[in-house]
Amino acid sequence: MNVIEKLVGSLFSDVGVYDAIRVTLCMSVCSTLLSSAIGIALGLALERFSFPGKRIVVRVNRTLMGVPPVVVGLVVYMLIMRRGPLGFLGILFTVRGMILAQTLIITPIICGMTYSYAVKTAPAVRVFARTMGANRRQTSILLVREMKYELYFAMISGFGRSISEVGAVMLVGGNIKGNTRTMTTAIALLKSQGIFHEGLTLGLLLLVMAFVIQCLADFLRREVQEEENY
Amino acid sequence: MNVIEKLVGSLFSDVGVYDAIRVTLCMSVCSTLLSSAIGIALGLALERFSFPGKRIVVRVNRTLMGVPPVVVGLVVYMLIMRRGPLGFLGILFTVRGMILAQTLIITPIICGMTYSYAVKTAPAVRVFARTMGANRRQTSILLVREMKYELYFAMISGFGRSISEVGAVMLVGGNIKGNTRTMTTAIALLKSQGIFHEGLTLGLLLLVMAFVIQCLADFLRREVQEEENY
Amino acid sequence: MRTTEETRQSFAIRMRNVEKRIGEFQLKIEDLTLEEGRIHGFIGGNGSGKTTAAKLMMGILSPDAGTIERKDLGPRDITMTSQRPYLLHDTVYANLVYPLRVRGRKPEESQVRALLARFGLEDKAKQYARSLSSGEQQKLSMLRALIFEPRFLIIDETLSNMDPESVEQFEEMILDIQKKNPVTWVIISHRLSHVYRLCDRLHFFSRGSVLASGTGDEILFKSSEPEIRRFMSKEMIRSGSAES
Amino acid sequence: MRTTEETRQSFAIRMRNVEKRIGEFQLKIEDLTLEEGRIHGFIGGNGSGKTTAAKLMMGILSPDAGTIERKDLGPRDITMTSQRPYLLHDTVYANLVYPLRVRGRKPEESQVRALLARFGLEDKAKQYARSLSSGEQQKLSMLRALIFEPRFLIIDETLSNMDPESVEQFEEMILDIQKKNPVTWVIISHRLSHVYRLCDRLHFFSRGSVLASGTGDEILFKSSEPEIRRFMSKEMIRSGSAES
Amino acid sequence: VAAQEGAEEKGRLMMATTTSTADTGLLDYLAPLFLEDTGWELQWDAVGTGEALKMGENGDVDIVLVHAKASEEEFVENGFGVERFPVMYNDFIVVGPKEPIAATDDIEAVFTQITEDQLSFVSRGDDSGTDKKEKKIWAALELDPTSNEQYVESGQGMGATLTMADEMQAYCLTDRGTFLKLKKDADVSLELEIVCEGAKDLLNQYGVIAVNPEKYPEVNNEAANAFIEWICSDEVQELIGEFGVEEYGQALFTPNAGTDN
Ligand SMILES: Nc1ncnc2c1ncn2[C@@H]1O[C@H](COP(=O)(O)OP(=O)(O)OP(=O)(O)O)[C@@H](O)[C@H]1O
Ligand SMILES: Nc1ncnc2c1ncn2[C@@H]1O[C@H](COP(=O)(O)OP(=O)(O)OP(=O)(O)O)[C@@H](O)[C@H]1O
Ligand SMILES: [Mg+2]
Ligand SMILES: [Mg+2]
Repeated sequence: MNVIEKLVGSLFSDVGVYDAIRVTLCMSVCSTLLSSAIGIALGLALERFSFPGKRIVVRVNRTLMGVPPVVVGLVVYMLIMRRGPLGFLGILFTVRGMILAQTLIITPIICGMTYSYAVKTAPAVRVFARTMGANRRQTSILLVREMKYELYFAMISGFGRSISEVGAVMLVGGNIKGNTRTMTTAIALLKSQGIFHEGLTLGLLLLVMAFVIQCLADFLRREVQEEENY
Repeated sequence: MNVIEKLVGSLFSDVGVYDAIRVTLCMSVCSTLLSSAIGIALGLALERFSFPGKRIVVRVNRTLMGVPPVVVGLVVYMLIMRRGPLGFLGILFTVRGMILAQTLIITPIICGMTYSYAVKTAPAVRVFARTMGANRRQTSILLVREMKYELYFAMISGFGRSISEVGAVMLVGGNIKGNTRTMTTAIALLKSQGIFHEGLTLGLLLLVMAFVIQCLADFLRREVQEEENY
Repeated sequence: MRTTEETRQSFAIRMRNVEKRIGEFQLKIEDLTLEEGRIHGFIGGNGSGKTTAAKLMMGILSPDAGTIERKDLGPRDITMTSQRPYLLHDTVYANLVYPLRVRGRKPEESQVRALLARFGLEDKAKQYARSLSSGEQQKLSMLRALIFEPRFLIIDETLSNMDPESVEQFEEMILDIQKKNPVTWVIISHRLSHVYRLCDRLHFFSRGSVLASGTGDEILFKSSEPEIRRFMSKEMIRSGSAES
Repeated sequence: MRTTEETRQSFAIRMRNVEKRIGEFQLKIEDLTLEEGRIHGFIGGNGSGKTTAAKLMMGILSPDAGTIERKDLGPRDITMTSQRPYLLHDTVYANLVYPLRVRGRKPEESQVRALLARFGLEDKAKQYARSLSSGEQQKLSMLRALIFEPRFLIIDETLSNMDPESVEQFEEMILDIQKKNPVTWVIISHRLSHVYRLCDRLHFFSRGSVLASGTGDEILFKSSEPEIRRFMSKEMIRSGSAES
Repeated sequence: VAAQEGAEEKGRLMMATTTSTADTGLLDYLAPLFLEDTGWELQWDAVGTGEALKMGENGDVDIVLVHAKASEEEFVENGFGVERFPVMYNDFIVVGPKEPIAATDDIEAVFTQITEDQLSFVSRGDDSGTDKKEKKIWAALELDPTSNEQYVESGQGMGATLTMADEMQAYCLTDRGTFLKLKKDADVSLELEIVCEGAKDLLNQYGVIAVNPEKYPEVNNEAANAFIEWICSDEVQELIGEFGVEEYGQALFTPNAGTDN
């Protein structure tokens, strides 16, 4: 461990790269899983239930897919700062605070994508589930299974967003070296020091990591050959 | 015009809000349209053609969906700086440079979403198009038409990303007041000055704008009632 | 005010004054009673409302007005095969055992394989279900509905793309079930000869309502309704178990 | 080494030593010649390769080996209606005129409406196509194939969910076209009586190859193949234009 | 004469500068005057010191205004800049909670106490002018700040670092201008107080350098020279000295063109 740490660390200026990798992974995986759980549930629920103002909710959701991270960062900051309503949690400048902010950013994305897929898929699945005598829970599970390719893609998109995010994480995490510094905030720091090449190298490392994680995830998924007979 | 300018401007500290709104709109609409054109074409082509290493390309595409904006910012900066290979264009610290950076960020997103939709939709459409005697161009047009709901969603997602982006725009545009300052970079500036409430207000204004634009876009789309008979 | 008929034969599903509007189409069923343990045939022109009525019975659609009584039939006791079978994005086997899974029953591998073999699908257990040929898809859809022994089944044109041998096999299977442990069937089909052979009662749909109900002979041969007579004239029906 | 038959009657499509493997399934057609201006019927069990052969003819699939000759047939002259009709996410009208659009031809509104009216779809021009009933969807699919007057058509089980009246209407339409301006047809169907009545030649598929080709009588009544005889025994066929 | 020149607009002067000049509003205050006096429109990109110098090195800006004397001199030595002109200074102060450090002018005592008592301290850690100054003090005291577990590096600009220090109730080395500006304008009002000011050798000297036109012929050297001449002029120096007095009760910057720290 120590050897790798030294090796990776030595490639870069003193920004604490090794810790940044650890923090980045922890944060993006946690927030992706969290917001997948919430986003998929919300997306399916949004498709499932009709209520007045639903169209507005759908549009608000889509709008929130493009909420500027720095705005989310500000909101979370003001919630969890010492004098804020959630100040007692003491999660400002911690990875947990960063996960919270990221979850708020990514959840609308996963929710929106889930909804947009479900609108196409769910009616047929629901009719089928009814004919098979599935109860509500089983119907939801079935729907998720039938949309697994799409939901996986939504999760990958969320993960991409989470690993690349910098605005909210910088504000809420504080970019504290060895603690809440992520690869992206480290890149931003290198950039502000005018050390562009190292920033780029670190960016490349981030992309390679994201690629590898995705390959692993792809590997874990069982793929069925899906040629249809029209 | 002047009245609105004064009114909006007066709400905020001297960050040049009115110009920032103009720049934000121009930049995000242009880059969304550009990357939609490129991303959709690439996504469809990726689905259409088989070649060795295609799976890798698909994964690289997905990885690039999560490329950190600040990295793209660095790359574009190094391309278009005076000494860079594209320095002769003289688009550093201009809105055009920002559009270039944004297009690079958003295109993979739209391409990836298009591809993932096309994989599901295209085989059946292509078989159908063949039976109807459609040529290549007509088949592509048909495919786009059949995926219009999904592609619209991809464009909305791209727009969301483009309107909320800050890292690349800041670096390439330089956050020059009245010139290349966008709403997000203005928010970042206000944030760094500790003026959080104005940052939030401006963020809200941005979201409202995004919402309105989306409603307009929704309005322009003709929607058919799409209840199927299973 | 019960009639003798009703006392003798209890119903499985009864629709009373049911109305349902979908787009321009209006379904209006004053009284449609499906007796328990019988095979009912729904016939009638395209777009006459057969599938809509079936969906109402299944609870897939809910009526705008009227009542639908289901006697002793919970959601787990009824099933319907669709005119466009929905197959899971999975293997044939996974599709077939799905209703068992829903009921928490463990499929017996050997039994399932025997069932597949009986309909010529033995080599296809692991094939992606949606790559089956049209007739094979319908067979799978039928087997999936039959595997959990439901007490009320609606078969919505699910034999239409099967070859004559398979159709006969399924007909035998249906009659077999009726001999051993009668359940209630609704068979929607345009193949009048099959319907005539299989069904205890026929219900003729026309423009959103049930024009006539009765035995096969009553409807197909003795009806005085001009519409039914015209409908009938287009298809030859073999009565009894004649061989060609 | 031309036979008299071949000289007299030119072919529209000829498949020679065609092989195609899809998953476990192997299609192998030594010689399948479809004469021009004739109605050909493809019959055979489910999964015997009828649809696969049709897709090869259409160029939707390409063969692993062998040759498929299409005489004077460009991609705009041929069409196929699918066993699972693909309907555009659009109105009935838009679906119907799509092939005209493709050919840069302007649809004549009144003519299109007349066509719809002939098959009872007059009120449905503006309906979302995928909300049609199963038989209506097939009708739309048929009309869409016929509207641009193709010279080679494959009808893959597209009459299976239609009511007897509509089936007869389409049969009449087909025979009508053949009288006026003969084109080449392939009709894939499991309704042997219709196939027998319509087709000039039948091709019997079995396990991926063409077991026999010939006239209706040759195949259905005079064949000595045990498989064909068994197949036939399940369905009664009315020959000629008998009325019930 | 100046007013007449202002009638025609000549073009833009692109400046890379540190966040402090922008965040305090000094440039917003000067730019319109500069346009009026000379006809050049001043535009700036406020970034980290390193980034600002990098942009100068790449020839992407016409002029830099930063505060990191050693780096600036290196910049000129390497031929990227023409000449360094001192413009103004403000001073560094240590801010933090009133307890346990009592207000003093002895920076060495403050830093020693922070390390020995393991008090919270937020360092910028971004190699900026302020950061370099801080590192220099630790080095002079032969103290290892990282031995203090409460010592964190924020890797961000001065404004963000101050906000963090306030939130964490930590000590922080800052330039006076940014602190005053934040103390007054931030809507989460800073609780931090000045605990050390007036120590000698805590001056924060700003220098302005035109990017070398011999290296980059494309740069707007004419405007850059005009700016240097303008900002070093007595009138403008006076204006700088007045900036902020009304709002903050004291000047944010002390003009000192011609001299140096
Ligand atoms: N969403 C809808 N909007 C408008 N009309 C609809 C909709 N859904 C169904 N219909 C119409 O309702 C009518 C009845 O449909 P239904 O599926 O019940 O017919 P069917 O008797 O099953 O016909 P088929 O024998 O062709 O399957 C059809 O004419 C159909 O076009
Ligand atoms: N992608 C695939 N993978 C494996 N097997 C396949 C695939 N596609 C088709 N098959 C098999 O090929 C066989 C031939 O299919 P085809 O659709 O040609 O049959 P068909 O004669 O049209 O039958 P039907 O009358 O049921 O429509 C079927 O047994 C089918 O299961
Ligand atoms: Mg129906
Ligand atoms: Mg077939």
